Order: sequence, then C-alpha cells, then structure tokens
Amino acid sequence: MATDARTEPRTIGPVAVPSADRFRPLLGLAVPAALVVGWHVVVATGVIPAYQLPTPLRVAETLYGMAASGELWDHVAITVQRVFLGAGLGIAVGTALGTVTGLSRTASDLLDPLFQSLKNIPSLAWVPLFLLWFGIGETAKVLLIAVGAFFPVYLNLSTGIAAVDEELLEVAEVYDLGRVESLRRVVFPAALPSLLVGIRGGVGLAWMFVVAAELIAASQGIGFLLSDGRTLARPDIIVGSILLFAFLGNCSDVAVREVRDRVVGR
Amino acid sequence: MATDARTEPRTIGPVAVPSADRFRPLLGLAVPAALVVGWHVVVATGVIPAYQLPTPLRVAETLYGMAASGELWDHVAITVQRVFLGAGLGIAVGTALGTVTGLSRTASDLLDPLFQSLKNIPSLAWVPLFLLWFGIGETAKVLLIAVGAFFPVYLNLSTGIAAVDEELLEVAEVYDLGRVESLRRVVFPAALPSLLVGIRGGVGLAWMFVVAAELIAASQGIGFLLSDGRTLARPDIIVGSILLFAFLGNCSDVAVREVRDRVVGR
Amino acid sequence: MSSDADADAAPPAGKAAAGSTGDPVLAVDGLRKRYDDTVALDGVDLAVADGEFVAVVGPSGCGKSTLLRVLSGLEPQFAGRVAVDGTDVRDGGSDDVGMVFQEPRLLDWADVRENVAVGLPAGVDPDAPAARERVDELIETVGLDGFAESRPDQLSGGMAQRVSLARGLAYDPSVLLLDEPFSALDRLTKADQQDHLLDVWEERGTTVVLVTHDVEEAVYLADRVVVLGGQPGSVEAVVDVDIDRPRERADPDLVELRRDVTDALGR
Amino acid sequence: MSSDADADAAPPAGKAAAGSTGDPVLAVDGLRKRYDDTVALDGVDLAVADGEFVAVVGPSGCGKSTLLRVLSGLEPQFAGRVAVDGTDVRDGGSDDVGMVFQEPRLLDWADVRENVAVGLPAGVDPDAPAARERVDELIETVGLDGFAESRPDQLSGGMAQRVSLARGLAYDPSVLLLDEPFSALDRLTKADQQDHLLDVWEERGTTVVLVTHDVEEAVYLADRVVVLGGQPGSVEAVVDVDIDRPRERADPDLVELRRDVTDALGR
Amino acid sequence: AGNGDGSGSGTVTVDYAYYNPVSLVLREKGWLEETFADAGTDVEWVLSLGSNQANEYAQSGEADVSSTAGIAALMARTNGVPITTPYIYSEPEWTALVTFAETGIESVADLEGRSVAATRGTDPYFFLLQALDDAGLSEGDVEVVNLQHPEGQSALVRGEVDAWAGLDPHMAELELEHDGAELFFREPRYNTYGFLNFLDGFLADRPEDARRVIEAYERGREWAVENPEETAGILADASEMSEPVAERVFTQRNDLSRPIPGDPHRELLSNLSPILESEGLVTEGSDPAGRVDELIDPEFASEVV
Ligand SMILES: Nc1ncnc2c1ncn2[C@@H]1O[C@H](COP(=O)(O)OP(=O)(O)OP(=O)(O)O)[C@@H](O)[C@H]1O
Ligand SMILES: Nc1ncnc2c1ncn2[C@@H]1O[C@H](COP(=O)(O)OP(=O)(O)OP(=O)(O)O)[C@@H](O)[C@H]1O
Ligand SMILES: [Mg+2]
Ligand SMILES: [Mg+2]
Repeated sequence: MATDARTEPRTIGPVAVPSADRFRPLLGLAVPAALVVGWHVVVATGVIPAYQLPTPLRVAETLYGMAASGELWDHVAITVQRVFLGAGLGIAVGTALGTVTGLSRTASDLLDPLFQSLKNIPSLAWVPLFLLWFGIGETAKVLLIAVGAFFPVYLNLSTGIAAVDEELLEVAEVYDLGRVESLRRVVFPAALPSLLVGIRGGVGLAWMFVVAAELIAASQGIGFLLSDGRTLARPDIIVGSILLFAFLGNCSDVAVREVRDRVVGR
Repeated sequence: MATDARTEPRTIGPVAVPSADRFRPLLGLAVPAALVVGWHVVVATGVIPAYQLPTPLRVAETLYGMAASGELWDHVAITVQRVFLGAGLGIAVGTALGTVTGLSRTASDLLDPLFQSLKNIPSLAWVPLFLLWFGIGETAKVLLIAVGAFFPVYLNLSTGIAAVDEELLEVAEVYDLGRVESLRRVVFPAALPSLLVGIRGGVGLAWMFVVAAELIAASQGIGFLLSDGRTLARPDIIVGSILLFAFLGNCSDVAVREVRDRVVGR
Repeated sequence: MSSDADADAAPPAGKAAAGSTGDPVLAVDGLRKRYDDTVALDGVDLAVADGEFVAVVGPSGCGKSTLLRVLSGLEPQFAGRVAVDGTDVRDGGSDDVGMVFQEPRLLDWADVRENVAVGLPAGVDPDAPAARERVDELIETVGLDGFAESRPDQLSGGMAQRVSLARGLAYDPSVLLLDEPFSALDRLTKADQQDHLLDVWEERGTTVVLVTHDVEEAVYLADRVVVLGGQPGSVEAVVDVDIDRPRERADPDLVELRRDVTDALGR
Repeated sequence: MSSDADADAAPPAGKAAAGSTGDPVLAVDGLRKRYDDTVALDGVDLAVADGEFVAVVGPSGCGKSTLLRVLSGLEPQFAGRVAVDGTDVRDGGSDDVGMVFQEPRLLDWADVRENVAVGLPAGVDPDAPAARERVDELIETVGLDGFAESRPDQLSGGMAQRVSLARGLAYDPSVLLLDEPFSALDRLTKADQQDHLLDVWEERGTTVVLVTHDVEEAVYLADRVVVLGGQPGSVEAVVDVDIDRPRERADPDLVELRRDVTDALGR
Repeated sequence: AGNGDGSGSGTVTVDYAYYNPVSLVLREKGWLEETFADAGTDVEWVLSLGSNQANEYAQSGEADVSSTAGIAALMARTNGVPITTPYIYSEPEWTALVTFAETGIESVADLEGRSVAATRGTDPYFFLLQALDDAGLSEGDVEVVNLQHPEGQSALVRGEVDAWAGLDPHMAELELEHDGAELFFREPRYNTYGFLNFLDGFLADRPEDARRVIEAYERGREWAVENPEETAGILADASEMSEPVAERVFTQRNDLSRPIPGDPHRELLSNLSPILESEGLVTEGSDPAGRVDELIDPEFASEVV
C-alpha cells in the first residue's frame, strides 16, 4: 500500500492549494529584478542618457540620502497617514452607500447615475474644487483621497450585493431573518469577495489620488516629492518617488489581502 | 378566478425586475438637478463669490460659446478618441493577462506582485516616464490611458477567474473540454460579471488618466481644457470641463452596460 | 382533466374535518401559476386542516415545488386565492411557515452549526446557551454529530440535505413545507428521519405538507396523499390514509394504499 | 470490520470473469482517501470488468461519491492503487471516463441544449447538424422536449437532474460513473430512465458504476451490488445478481436479492 | 487664511516659491514670523510650484500673499481673481529661447515651420509670442508644443522639439550641463517681472498686516542684495539645484533693485493685453488692458520702501 497523501499541490483549476512550495512568493521578485537589471544596462550603456533616467544605483543613493537625513521618513509617514485616513473614510462611505444602493432599487435609481458620472472625474479636476470647499489643510487632502477610494468600493459592492444568489435570499426570507440579520448573515458574507476586490481597487485609487491631494498646498509627502521632482527636473527624485509608490502600494495590498484572509478565514 | 399575473414588480431581494415603471430612469436626474439648483443658489446669493465658482448659467454659456465656435467638438472628439483607443487597448491587455494569471498559479506568482505594485502608481507619475519612452505624440497619450484602464480589468478578472466555482471546473475536467473550450464555455461565462465590473472600472480610470495624458504636449482635449482652465484661473472652464467629464463618463458607462446586457443576454 | 381534479379536491375531502379546527390552515382556491410562457399550475384547489399531515406526489416537473413556493409566500404573482391561517400569502401570509427547499441551499461560508442556527426563530439569540444546545441536539438528531464544525463543501450530498432539514426543524413553525427532504438518504437514515419527523409533528401539532417521490413514504407518513399531475399541474386524485398510528411499514393496508396512489400516478 | 470487507471483496467475486476481457477496467486496491481529518474511505478493493454494470449502495456519508471521484481522476491524492484501463488515475487515467455528479452542476448561463452539448466528446463540433440532432434526441430521451431553450433556473429539480444525466450520456464514455442519477425523479420517470440506461449499456458495452440509495433499482439494473458501509467506508458485502435480462421488476428472485442487500446494509 | 475677510484673523498665509528667492530667504531666516510676533499673528507658508498654482491659492482665498509672473497676475485679475500687486519681488531674466547647435536655428525667424516647446499661459509662452511678433511671425507659423517646463527641456534634449521657450532654473541647468545648448534669443524686457499679489480683501481689511509683509520683504530684499552668494546658497538648498545653477539664476539673471511697481510694468502688461485676448486666455470682452491699472498699486508699498 502506497504512502498516504502525496504532497504535490492539487492542480485542478486555478485555486491555489497551500503546499510545500515556500519559494513561490520569491518568484514575484524575479520579474522586477529583471526589470531593474535591464534598466541599469540601458542607462549604463548610454541608450538612455543618465540625465533623463538615472541608474538604479543613483536612485537608491538619492533615497538613501533622504533616508539618512530623516527627511524620507517624514514624507512617507505623512503620505501613509493621508492614504490610511482617506482610504478608510472612502471605504467606509463606499460600503455604506454600496449596501444601500445594492439593496434598494429606489436608492439605486436615485444615486447610482450620479456616482456613475462622478466616478469618471479625474483627480486633478477635483483639486480646484476641493481647494475652494475645504481649503489648504489636511482635510482637503484626506477627503480627496477618500473620493478616490470611494468609487471602486461602491461600484463593486453594489454590483456584488445585487448579484447575491437569489436562492440564499429566499432562505433568509423564509426563515424570517429580518433586514439586519439577512445583511449580516447572508448578504454581506455572500458579497464579501466583491467588497474585497473593491477595497483593493479603492486602496489602489487612494494611492493614485494622493498625488493630486498633495498638490493642495503640501510641502511633504511622496506625491509632493514627485511633483517637486518634476518641477525641479530631478529624474532621480521622480523615479525614487515612483518606486516608493510601488513599494508602499504593494505593502498596502499585502495588508489588505492579509485582512481578507483573516476575515474569510481560509 | 382572479386575473392572471399581476403587474407589480417582484419585491423579493434586490434584483430589479423590469416592469411598468418607466419613469424610474428619470429619478437619477433628481439628485443632480437638486445639486445644480443648490449650486446656483449658493453662488447667486454670494455665499461663494462668482470668481471662485461661476453660476451654472455662466458655465453653460461658456460651453455654449465653445460649442458654437466648433472648438468644443474638437476637444470632445479628440478626448473621446484617446479614451476609446486607450481603454480598448487596456481592456484587451487586462483581459489577456487577467486570464493568464487567473488560470496559472505560476504566472500569477510571477506577474501579480509586479502589477499589484504598479497599479498604485499615480497617473501623474507616469507622465515623465511616458514622455521619455514614447515621446510627445498620440502614442504616449493612448498608452498612458491604457495603463489606467488595464489595472481594474486585470484585477477583477484574475480574481474572478480564480473564484470560478470549483464544481463547474470539475465538470469541464470530467468531460475533457480541454483548455480552450473550458475557457470559452465555462471559465469566461462564469467570470463574466467580474470582467464587466472590471471593464466599468477600467473605463472610469481611462477617463481619470486622460488628464495626465493630455499634459503630454496636448493642445486639445478636455483634459487640456481643464489644465488650461486652472492655469488661466478660469473657473467656468474648469467646471465646464468637469461637467464634460461627468457627462461623457456617464455616457461611456451606459454604453458599457448596454454592451453587457447584450452579452449577458438578460 | 383539470375540472375532474377540482371536483375531487374542492371540498376538502372528509379527513380535513378531523383537524382540530374547522377553518383550514392552508387554503388554495383555483391557483394558477405561470412563469413567462410556462404554466406550472392550473386550477389547483387544496385545503389543509390544522395539524394535518399531507403528502404531495406527482411526476417530475408537475409543479410540486411551485405549489410549496406559493404557499410559503415566495411567489407573490399568481392567480387565484392562497391563504395561510386566513391571511392571503400576497399580504405577507403567516410568518410561521417554514420550508425545507428541494436543494440544500446552505451558506457556503458558515459551518453546520451556523447553518442550522439560521433556522432559529427570529428573536432567539443564536449564541445563547439554550439555542446552542437546541442546535446541537438537532444536529445529533439528523445524525451529524461530529460534523458541527464542518463546512458545506466538506459534507456529502445526503449530509447537506440533513443539515437543511435540521435548519427547517429549528424554525419550529406551525406550518412546515418539506420539498423531497429525504431524497438523498439511504433507507435506514431515511426511516430514522421519517420517524423523527412524525415525532415532531405529533408533539408540536405542526401542519405538514411533504413533497416526495417515494409513495411508500407518502402513505406511511401522511393523513392524506394528494396526487398532482399533468403539465400544467392540477390535482389528479386525493387518497386518504385512514390508518391509526403508530403504523407498521409492512402493514398490508398501507401496501394496498400504496397501490392506489401508484395507480393514480400511473398513466 | 474493514478486514472482513477486504476478505469479501478482494478476489473480484465470480461474476467479474463474465466481462469480455480478463483484466478489470476499473481496479481499486487498498484505497484509502483522507480529507484533512476525515478519513472517507479505508481499505476499499474493487474490480470491475469491461462492460460490467455495478451498483454501489451504502449509508449517507460512507464515501460512495468519494469513490466515484477517485475513479474519475478528480481526487489525485489518496493512498492505494486505482487504475482505469490499466493506467493509474493519478497519471491521467483514461480520458474515457464520464461522470454524472450527485448535484446537477449545470451552467447557469447556458440553456438546456448547450448544457447537454458540454458532454459531447472532445472533437465533436457542437454546432454540427449531427451533434445538434444527437443533443436534441438525448433531450427527448430524458423527457425534456420543449425545454431545450430553457435555462437551468427555469427547471424543476428533477428536470435539472435529467439534463445532467443527458449530458453524461452525450459523452458516451466507455466507463460511466453515475452518482444517484435518479434520486429526484418520480417512479415512472425513473423507470423510463433506468430502462433507457440499460439500453445504452447493452448497446454500447459501457462499463457502469451506479451509486444509488434505491435497493430495488440496484438489483434491477446491476450485475453486482457492492455494499459500502462504515465511516470510514469500506466494502461490507458484494451481492451478485445472477438473473437474466430482460428482468421483471416484480421477479421474486429480485425481491429476494433485494432483501439480501437490505440485510447487508442493515445494522 | 480666513478667506481674506477676517480683521483679527489669527493667521496670514503667504506663499513661497523657488522662483521667488526673497521668499526663500524670509522662510530661512524666519523674518516674517518675527515681524508678526508682537501682533500674535501666525504665519502659514504654502509652496507654489508655479504661477498657476499661486493663482489657484489666491483664487480659493487661501493665500493672502502669492507670487506670480506679471502676466499671470494680469490674467488672473482679468478673469476675476481679486488681487492687487503692490510689490515687485524681482526683476528676473528667467526666460529665453533655447536650442541646440545641431538644429541650425540661429534667430527667431528660423523658427518658421519648426516646433517649439512652451508651457501655455506662462512667462516663457508670452516671451515666445512677443519674440515671434518681433520677427514678423505669428503663432500659426510655428508648432507650439504644450509641455511643462522641465518636460519641454527634456523634449528639446531628446530632439523631439526644435526649440524651447525655457525657464530658469531648468534653462541655466541646461546651459551648464549640456554642451551645445544655446540661448539664441534673449530679451530682458520681455520678461514680465515677479509680482507679489495681495488679496484685495486682505489689503482692505488688514492693511497693517499687509504692511508688515512688505516690511519683511524689504528686509529680505536688502539682505539678498547685500549677500548674493548666500542667497544663491539658500536657493540651491531649497530647490535642490546645484550651486552653479543657483549662482547663475540668482546673481546673473535677477535684479532686486526696483521693488515698487510702476510705468514700465504697466507698459509691458498693456502691450501684452491684445495677445491675452487674441489667444483666448481671458474671458471674452473682459478688457485686460483696462485691468492693468486695477492690478498695479504703486502707492501702498511706497511708504515702506
Ligand atoms: N423560475 C422558473 N421560471 C420558469 N419556469 C419555471 C420556473 N420554476 C419552475 N418552472 C417550470 O414550472 C414547472 C414546475 O416546476 P416545479 O419545480 O414546481 O416542478 P416539481 O413538481 O417540483 O418537479 P420536480 O419533482 O422535478 O422537482 C416546470 O415545467 C418548470 O420548468
Ligand atoms: N471536500 C471534502 N472535505 C472534507 N471532507 C469531505 C469532503 N468530501 C467528502 N467529505 C467527507 O467524506 C465522507 C464521505 O463523503 P461522500 O460524499 O463520499 O459520501 P456519500 O457516500 O456520497 O454520501 P451521500 O450518500 O450522502 O452522498 C463524509 O464524511 C464527508 O464529510
Ligand atoms: Mg421540485
Ligand atoms: Mg454522495
């Protein structure tokens, strides 16, 4: 009799089954690493001159210099704080309104066209309005980021709720779960995957909106760093802040997934 | 015996059932109309001075003036063209890569971390890089818009495919449908709702990225109009272009939904 | 055909009067139910007295599930009159109607215990010790002790069906509608569950409507067997089962009645 | 208990030799299947000859569906040896194994015709006139003419089950695994479908493994009835049905064998 | 900022900008805070990355004091932003037309049919228009490519445009760090000065505070004139440009000697008014020439200076 339970992963379908391949996460570094090498070669061999695109090393030096002087941490900290607050707010409001429009046809008819229009307004377009409405303080920045995070959450959740399996809703109805309990025990868990995709999208947009937000009278933050780099024609700062965005974006994405895995409990 | 089939809509659950209430779509105009009235009152009574926020009428006049001179159509046409091409490209690539990473664990491990990082890079951050890589022509603009449209499509589709019901994949396996047929007959139809949410999000982001794209050597387009309005301190142009974005965004959303309804056949 | 059926069913045949009250708990008059082009039921009349146990049999696709859905208030669009406890089902009907669906319809993300707890009547806190105890008791009754923490995708087909049955029992309604609740169970498990259902019925005075394809089960359990037939479905025959309880499954009278029902079903 | 069963089942009892070739088409040796903590099957041995019709009965949750899943190659993780046509199922097994799942598992977005067409063998273009004709024929055979354009959510439970059956038949495999394919059907429809299955089996020489809870069905259809039991499941008994076809459902010999199987199932 | 109306409002919001060296000196030395210390007024600094952003802060009422190019101030004033300019923070030669030797462009006339990068609505853009006008060309005779200043610079370097209406410090950097970059057309008179704009409301309601701002600017200006090297150092630090670039920008191309606005400024802006109109940069029928006198207020600062 053969030994029990082989250890290869199941290969049916795309769903990953945790297994012994611990090194898989490292695969994700392969492509970026290749890109960095390519980048270095392109600049080092002069295909692209260094004043247009600095070498990876030069960018690392610039970042290291800012890190050593402590300046970098201030930029990162303030941007992370803004994104955190803004995304939190946007996700909260998006969840609330997504639930309402997902559940009520009337609410959806009333509000959905408005949101569908507003969702296409670029972040830069909001800047003058937010400046006007909320001034140059932190409020304006956080609210602008919240606007960015709001739409994907709203859109995914309301679609997700409207798509919850009718069969399960009937169960909730037959067993008289009532509005709140149906939501808590049937609708939300069923729409959770949509909500989580929405939250991932929302956090992504929060990072996108941060640059626009930090055009509102900011003198700190990664978005400011980027705009400043552009104004000063400093490609090393530009590329450095792009890398910071990518890195922090990835961190926030890992965090969201972590939360998801906890919540979904898989 | 009573007459058959009453005509009220079913009210169980949130799924809308088509019925006689033809005026429901008009509901969606109520909130925007109220906002416009509020806006007019706020400006007309001087709560906000007109140099900060023009009255709706003033904005309408500006737009009308541009429309009459023909200038407006040029702006709209070129922007719509850019968005159309960019969104089309982004959706196509997003669909392809979303499929690959949704189906293959290895592809996902290789590529997903990269995309998860890149997705958080703001549109403005791409501008200097795209200028460098693709110059000042239309290509750079269209590609930048495509980047925006790519991520939501990719994210939603790869999540959607990974979430396709294992039971149905087993059916495809047992009946030896093969890679292509499984995709065509099982995986895609099952992931279609996710793809469509992604496309709606992607078209939304295409509109967002158009402003950044039209900072690249543009002298026409709604994004250019917006930036120009900001440079010239012309709130009527700013608000006018915001309204254009909202309106066109809504049109594109309706178009996407129309296509969806055709495809899903409901 | 339909008019014959009407004639058969219209005055709730004899036995109904045996119920404790005169007014039927379930009253169906000239029910006609249409889905777009398909007419599922046409001219169905049925009255079920309080505390009565009625079995419904009939060919696949004749509208049995549809009948239960209408009774439970899930299908507000139909013609005719359908009342539960005297209230029209379109006006909300009674809240006290429970239903076990033909498919298990379990919540994928919840374990067996939570799924059963969904059935607890409104107002009962599922985390209260008494409620937990009741849920665990039900899980044991349906033979799933040891699986309380399992998720639906870890259960076999018959086990899932039993979870759905336990959920229906947890609701403890005054009218219980059961749609082929034992179809995925083996003989012995089925017999156990049938007997348990009878116990509950006798103890709680529940009014039960049971849809089944198993004629043996129908005559063993019910006071009355309603035979639906045709597409669109209507009542073809009603067979009274006037045999005292507890019944013997092998009782020759039951076997006889079984033949009657089978004949009514047959072409 | 498990060792008894092994003793019973190990040398494929008598009848296997009746198959056209000596080598069994399905060979299961010391199969042990574990899901995390639950051991579903332990020490199952079974050999099915080419063209044989085997029925599997057993209590709910004893591992019948699991056995079919292993045979079909859907569960590559197990201990023991399982081969189809001589190839280990873990190495791909035979492509020529079809399965009708316990649940209908229809594609929601496709109509009945498309759902049945999913079963057409690889290489057959579903839009070819011949293929369309075959699909329509199958739809008629399972009694769903007129519903070819319906979507799964417009079907009754039994109708959905028949679509899934038609899909399995469309595949026309050399080994057909059926998981309670008639459980949601009424008596008459069931009898029709059973007879149709027998026709197909005889005509095409298909090897069939049928899981059922209906002992009458098992002895009526099969050459051999395998009784699974216990949790974890193992083979409790094997009952040979040495009765010539066509059989009479009421044949006293069958009734006798039915009792044997029931006894083997009983506690 | 108090929307410019608050008498007794506790803050004054002032912008600083890399193109306004005195503002950088004031921020570095803390002299503005010093000036307001006894009044208990807080000073809030906002960074303007360009004239357009400074105008946006003024328009939203957030910045009481903002620094722009002269033409940008007139454009904003014409389009309704209530600002007045009582003070000139510098007289720079910050813009010129730049090309590389390879292009063969030697004079403005050679630009005909070529592409020129410029940022619409900014000083270099108007500089370009005036230069073309001088050479008897119109905007239609060249292809004006609308790019932000630094991106115009790199487009020129990559050869995607033939010339660039440059702006310091990018222009100085290009000169110093790239061989072959030529400033082929320079004309100090076509630069439109650095205007320090005050919100009308601020001037009217809080003249005392406005006076203190100008006082501080005077102190900064005098110090900068006396310490050009140190000022260049401050500029280099703040804007992260190299010392030589900052040197060139500040010491060679900035004149801080005439802080009071007057006739030369009026004249220049009046000359540019028709261009504003013909280019559609102002609301139709808004008469920018008529706004020049509203914008420029030589009286207010003259007491202080
Ligand atoms: N949602 C629906 N839309 C359209 N037609 C439907 C719908 N539900 C049921 N039908 C049709 O109504 C008829 C009766 O269906 P029903 O489910 O009541 O049958 P049933 O008696 O329960 O059958 P079974 O024994 O197979 O479960 C069938 O012809 C079916 O196709
Ligand atoms: N995916 C799974 N994960 C964990 N446990 C499982 C899984 N599938 C089945 N089981 C367990 O394996 C055992 C056998 O299940 P199986 O589905 O084979 O039973 P069955 O004989 O088909 O029962 P039924 O007659 O009720 O369909 C059960 O105890 C079940 O809980
Ligand atoms: Mg049914
Ligand atoms: Mg099973």
